[in-house]
Amino acid sequence: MDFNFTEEQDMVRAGLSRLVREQYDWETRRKAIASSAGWRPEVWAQLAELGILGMPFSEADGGFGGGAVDAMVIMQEFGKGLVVEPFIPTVVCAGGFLKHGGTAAQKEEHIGGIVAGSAVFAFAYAEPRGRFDYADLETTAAKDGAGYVLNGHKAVVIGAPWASHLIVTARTGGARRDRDGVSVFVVAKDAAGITTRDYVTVDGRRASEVYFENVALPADALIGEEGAGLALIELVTDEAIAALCAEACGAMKVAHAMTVEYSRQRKQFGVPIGSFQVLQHRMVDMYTAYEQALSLTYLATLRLGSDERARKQAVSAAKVGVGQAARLIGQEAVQIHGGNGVTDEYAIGHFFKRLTIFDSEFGNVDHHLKRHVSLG
Amino acid sequence: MDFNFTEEQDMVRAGLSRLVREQYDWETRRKAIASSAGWRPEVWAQLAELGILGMPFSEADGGFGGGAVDAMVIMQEFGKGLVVEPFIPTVVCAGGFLKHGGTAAQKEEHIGGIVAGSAVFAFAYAEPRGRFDYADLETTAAKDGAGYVLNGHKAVVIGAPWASHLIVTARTGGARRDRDGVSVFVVAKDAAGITTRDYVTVDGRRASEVYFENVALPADALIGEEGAGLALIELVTDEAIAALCAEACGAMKVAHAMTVEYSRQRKQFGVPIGSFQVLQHRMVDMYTAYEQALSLTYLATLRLGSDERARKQAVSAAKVGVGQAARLIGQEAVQIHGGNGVTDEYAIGHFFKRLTIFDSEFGNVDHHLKRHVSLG
Amino acid sequence: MNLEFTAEEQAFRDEVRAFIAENYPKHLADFGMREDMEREDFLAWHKILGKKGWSVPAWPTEYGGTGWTPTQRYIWSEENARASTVMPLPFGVSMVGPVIYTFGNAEQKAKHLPGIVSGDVWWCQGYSEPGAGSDLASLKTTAVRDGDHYIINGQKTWTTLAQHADWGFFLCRTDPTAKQQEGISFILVDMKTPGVEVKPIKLLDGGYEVNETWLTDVRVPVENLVGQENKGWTYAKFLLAHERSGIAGVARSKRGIEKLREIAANESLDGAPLIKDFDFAKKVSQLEIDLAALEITELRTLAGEQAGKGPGPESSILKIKGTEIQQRLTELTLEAVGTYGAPYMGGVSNDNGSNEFPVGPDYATHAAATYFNMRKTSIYGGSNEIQRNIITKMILGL
Amino acid sequence: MNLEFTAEEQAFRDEVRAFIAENYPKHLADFGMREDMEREDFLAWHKILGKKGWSVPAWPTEYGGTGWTPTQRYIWSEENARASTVMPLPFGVSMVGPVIYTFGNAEQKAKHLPGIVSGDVWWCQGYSEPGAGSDLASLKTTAVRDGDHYIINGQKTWTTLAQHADWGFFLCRTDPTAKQQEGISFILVDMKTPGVEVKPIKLLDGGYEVNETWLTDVRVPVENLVGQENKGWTYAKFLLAHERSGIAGVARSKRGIEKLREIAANESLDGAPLIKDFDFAKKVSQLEIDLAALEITELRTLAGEQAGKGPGPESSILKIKGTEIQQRLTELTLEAVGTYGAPYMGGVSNDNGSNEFPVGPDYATHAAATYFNMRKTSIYGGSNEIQRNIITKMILGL
Repeated sequence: MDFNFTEEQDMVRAGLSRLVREQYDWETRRKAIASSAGWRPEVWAQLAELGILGMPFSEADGGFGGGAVDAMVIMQEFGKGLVVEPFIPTVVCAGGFLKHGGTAAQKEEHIGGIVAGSAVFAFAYAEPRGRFDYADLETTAAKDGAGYVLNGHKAVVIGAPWASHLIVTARTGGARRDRDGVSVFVVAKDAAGITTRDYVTVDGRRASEVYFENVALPADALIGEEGAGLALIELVTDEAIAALCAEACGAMKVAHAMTVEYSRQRKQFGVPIGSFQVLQHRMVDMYTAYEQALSLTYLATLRLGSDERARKQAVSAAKVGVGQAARLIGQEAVQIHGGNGVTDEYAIGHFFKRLTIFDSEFGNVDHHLKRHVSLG
Repeated sequence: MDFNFTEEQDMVRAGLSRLVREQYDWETRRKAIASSAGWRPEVWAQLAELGILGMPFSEADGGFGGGAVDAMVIMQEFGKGLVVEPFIPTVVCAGGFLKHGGTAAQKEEHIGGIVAGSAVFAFAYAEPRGRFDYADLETTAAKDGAGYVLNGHKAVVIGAPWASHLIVTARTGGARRDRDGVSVFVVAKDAAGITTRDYVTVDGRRASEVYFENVALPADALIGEEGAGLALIELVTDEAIAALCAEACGAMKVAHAMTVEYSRQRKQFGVPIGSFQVLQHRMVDMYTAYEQALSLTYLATLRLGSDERARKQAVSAAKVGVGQAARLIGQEAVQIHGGNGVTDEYAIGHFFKRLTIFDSEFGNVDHHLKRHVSLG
Repeated sequence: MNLEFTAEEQAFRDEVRAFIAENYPKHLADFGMREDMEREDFLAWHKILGKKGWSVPAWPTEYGGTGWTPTQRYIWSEENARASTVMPLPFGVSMVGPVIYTFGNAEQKAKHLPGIVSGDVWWCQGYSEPGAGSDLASLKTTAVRDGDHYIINGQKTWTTLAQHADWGFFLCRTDPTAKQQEGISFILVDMKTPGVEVKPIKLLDGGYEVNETWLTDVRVPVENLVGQENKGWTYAKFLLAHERSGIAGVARSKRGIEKLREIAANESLDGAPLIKDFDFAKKVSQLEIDLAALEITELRTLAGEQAGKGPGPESSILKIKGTEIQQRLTELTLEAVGTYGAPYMGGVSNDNGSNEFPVGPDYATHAAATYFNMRKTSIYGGSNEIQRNIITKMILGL
Repeated sequence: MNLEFTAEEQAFRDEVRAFIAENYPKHLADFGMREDMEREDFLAWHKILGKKGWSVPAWPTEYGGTGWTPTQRYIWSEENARASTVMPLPFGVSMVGPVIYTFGNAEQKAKHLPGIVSGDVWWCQGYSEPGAGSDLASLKTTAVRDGDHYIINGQKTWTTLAQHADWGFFLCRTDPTAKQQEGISFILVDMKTPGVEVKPIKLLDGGYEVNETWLTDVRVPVENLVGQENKGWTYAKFLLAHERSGIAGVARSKRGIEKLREIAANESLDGAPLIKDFDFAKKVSQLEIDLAALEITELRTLAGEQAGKGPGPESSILKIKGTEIQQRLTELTLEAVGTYGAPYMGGVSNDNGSNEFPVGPDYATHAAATYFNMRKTSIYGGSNEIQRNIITKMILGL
């Protein structure tokens, strides 16, 4: 057992920490998310330059040989600045599908673009009535000669407005909610028959409703085996959850620190509110929740390579524990900030909103507690 | 709508309050529960004399024409003193079965004894593997001529060591856990074939394991209709739950008051611990929980005569809310009492123990939350 | 003791229900968030009730109150919640009105009460100041006597819906040498007076329901002082206790739970309606149980008030539990809508597309914003921490 | 960063597991509550470990420590919990031992450490006093110098298992004029010295594991003073931090959850095993999740210690979360046993019958008593409120 980071990981953390501090300050972020683009492509290019986008790929695939721990380090730092750029959809999700399910040709075609920052992905899996079940699909990919024809509607596809490519899940067989018959495809977003409706999300990101109308997919758009995509989706989304938990940990750490600092500055009844024991103990409980959440994030990250049951248990444990901590810390941070906590002006409200939406991504607390029980 | 007590109810409360204060003080109670009898028959006789045991019976049945609200007032006062005498098994349960299901002859035979204090009842419904399901019965009453033969084992029958009579639930038909086929019987505890094993309970009461071996029951031992007893049991146990909630409210009120008083007296770091804001707010939360529990107890009590669904909803709501409050108040009271809270010497630990066992009587929080959902 | 309505009460309920059905403006039925509303939308029902004589039920009858029993007032709330009406705002009806009829002089009563009853005059509240929050007594806004006027200078914040207000009631320091809670006065200000400036504050849900209000050399006639100079703290506390007693919001939360059940019946989980999921249904049941408890607690408090006790520190319980329930309700509603909680429906424009019409089902549109918005309820009106301090002192006696 | 054991660590685990299997006393396997145990039962495994050289793993090797890595110590705890061994008591091993080898002189080390290592000497702790609780600094017991002796007078309470103790370590006030935390000394007392009197305290579970200890003119040689006179508070704090780091009890709670699962597999609900009830299973899962988090938190703390940081304020988290989990575990166990949680298995006799042999299943016997007993864990060792005060000050810097 070893809880140390490598020297390289420490360097990545320090570098990103500096980048977020110096180039992703609060006002800059505020302008970026209100701009028509809604993100900062120049930051994305810089991340490519720094090697961040290639970190978790093997050297053979054109990356830098990192792994899940590196993704964790990266996402923690992004979480601290509420960075909106789509590292998880592009590097963790699309990268994950390519790494675990892609053919040599698919890797060849896409990973280089991801590493270089030229290919940006979004992961279109959710559907209007599917909730958190990856197999509850109304989107279909019907066999058509060697290829497929894709039809359907994907909901709240995070980062899609910025994406050049989409990873899409669709049913190639079986009935709705069957484990079998789910397949995964990669498709250029400008393919004929794809339309999107873009919008802002409450936590300051961008997303789209994506509609597929008779989109022709070549045979090599299929990632992994036809109809056997669910296990692959579960693996990749578990990796995404671990990264997402790391992001939430970064956000919680800052939200807690901001709250403690606010309590030191803000006076009421002639003394700093941080001198009230009730608020002190609540900030201690926030701190404890953060530390426990961080531990579960480590556990999930380090178990991603374990056998399926151990991996799922650890990932669900993390999504539950981090989700509960995110709720506690977000709500308490706002409460302790008082009236200022519910304004748009103070940063804390934005951390609260991001930590709120976190719970609904890739399954909420209830969903993962159920999954944990089912593995018991 | 009316939230006032009648003058008579106020008098009953005042009288019992005095009785508990003057004759059921802590040292007297401690000796009584450690004695071989384990209760105070002389107090029981006094309750009969005061008319308390006859309060909820109609005048036609030899009682004083009171109802559920009267039982609530009585049990609140008993709860304040952790009175162990079996008012609920005798008056609420046995009394309830007789009132709602008894023939004129059965009422004639038994109610007089209850009112006079000469007949003491226990309610034998729980079984070793039945948990909170009144229909999950292994005890059987097989038809035998005009009567029945009773066989089985009833678990943790509260007050049985003191009882002259038992109300027993048994299966007269159907399969284990069927709603149909459950019947209710009244039987003298000294009937041939009944053996008991008596013991002390952790909350200072007495209970028995009761074994029935070919106990011959006459036809008129049956209360209500053969095989249709479950609805009657649900009605009577709902009445018992309302009374039990009232008892818990009495106990919580005292536990809270003791804790506030302790916090005023007890000094740490040179000041009363009641001056620490963290403890203040926790005592406020205890107070709030108590008030909410009391409201739910009112609601349950006042809904006992409503239609079945409204009655069950209100009773389950009360058992859930009072159970949660009992847990919070019991645990916090001990915690705020510190080391003294976990000693046998201080009264608070005994309130905590009673409030703990309360949850497991007639279905715990989970059980009643489920029932509430099922009525949704 | 009983929970049944008498025949008279049942008749009253039928009367109220019929009146609402016949008179409530159709275009405001089941209205969503307040920030979408125009000034006239807020006032429409109020004005109708004013004409009917039902706009200020809790007031003494001599000033326009209805003389209803607590049970009738309970029925009134229930029926309005049932119909999701836009009720009269509290600033006039529940706050300044009771202060004026209790502590004001005859002229003030004659001048100000009718406009509150009729709904013609919109009031706002100038209590909080930047940097003060729940610590009202530390306020810095000053009112200096200058002949038959006060000159008011200072800054107020969290002035709810002041953008629509005709009049405001302000706490001002009239004796700068007095200690904390002394030397404060309760003064009525015409919001059109020169020097009054209202600036909107954007909240984290994207809406603008509160403001900062600057007062710069605002000249106010001395007859706008309510009660005695330097005794404003007494009136302020009276008002806060009144404010709290309405804050439980039981009937509204009941209606909110109904809506939540409708949403959860539409959403699906594992191929079945979400409301059939035991886990989710249990949370709804728990909320209903806590709300049922609060309802009885409020009725007990009302019964106590009827028996001659004014709204006491018990109302702090109503504030704490009422707001906790409202917050859990909105949180659970956001949870129910699932993925479609994320799209933002505020006014931010986006070159690439939309936010112009709802994404996902209608009921999901405001779920996140409402949840975010309702975080305020445990902060305003004396934060829930302040309420616990009040109970500590007034009820526990510590 | 990784969670895998190296080949060496796996070999170590096998060695430990084999050693326990071969050497752990059979009659103490899966032992229930401590109060049933005799002195020799408490010490049996300790003595075996003492001979093996494994009784004080965390100590420096020169005094008998094993020099194990944190991972090895983790494996050691895991394996002992797996076998439900009766581990050496903390009073010597984790409390006074580290104080003596850190602050004691050569004679003290030579005299006292071997007895702790071997398990021959039983220590008890004299910190708390009646009316003081977690406020250790307010203590009143005095030690007055009289030639080459101290004369100790005072009363200690909560002296755990002092009924078996050979020696005790006591905090005494040696400078009555000094402020609160100054003027306190750390003194070792032979419990057989005249004037030492131990009286059992009955706890709410019916057991007797703590005592009141009276000290009346107890003459103790000055060489029993550890470190410097009046500097005892430093050693006391050092000891408390050490005590906390072991208090998480992760491995034991893991075993407890396994037992809970076994019980819930035996109990039934609606005709199926209780563990198949989603509601109940969810509570078990939540406990496992919180415990998994705590396990990693503890391992991170241990890794930090290895990297040169002593047990710091982070150990307060281990105390808080560890005891919360232990309490919830025992509460859930009581819930699992259902109706049979009520019978009392203590020694109260009853003319009519029993309490002589178990009522209901064996596993139900101690469920209530254990739950009641474990309420102490959030009170002792510095209450959880005190731990939060420590984190407030030391980590949040408030």
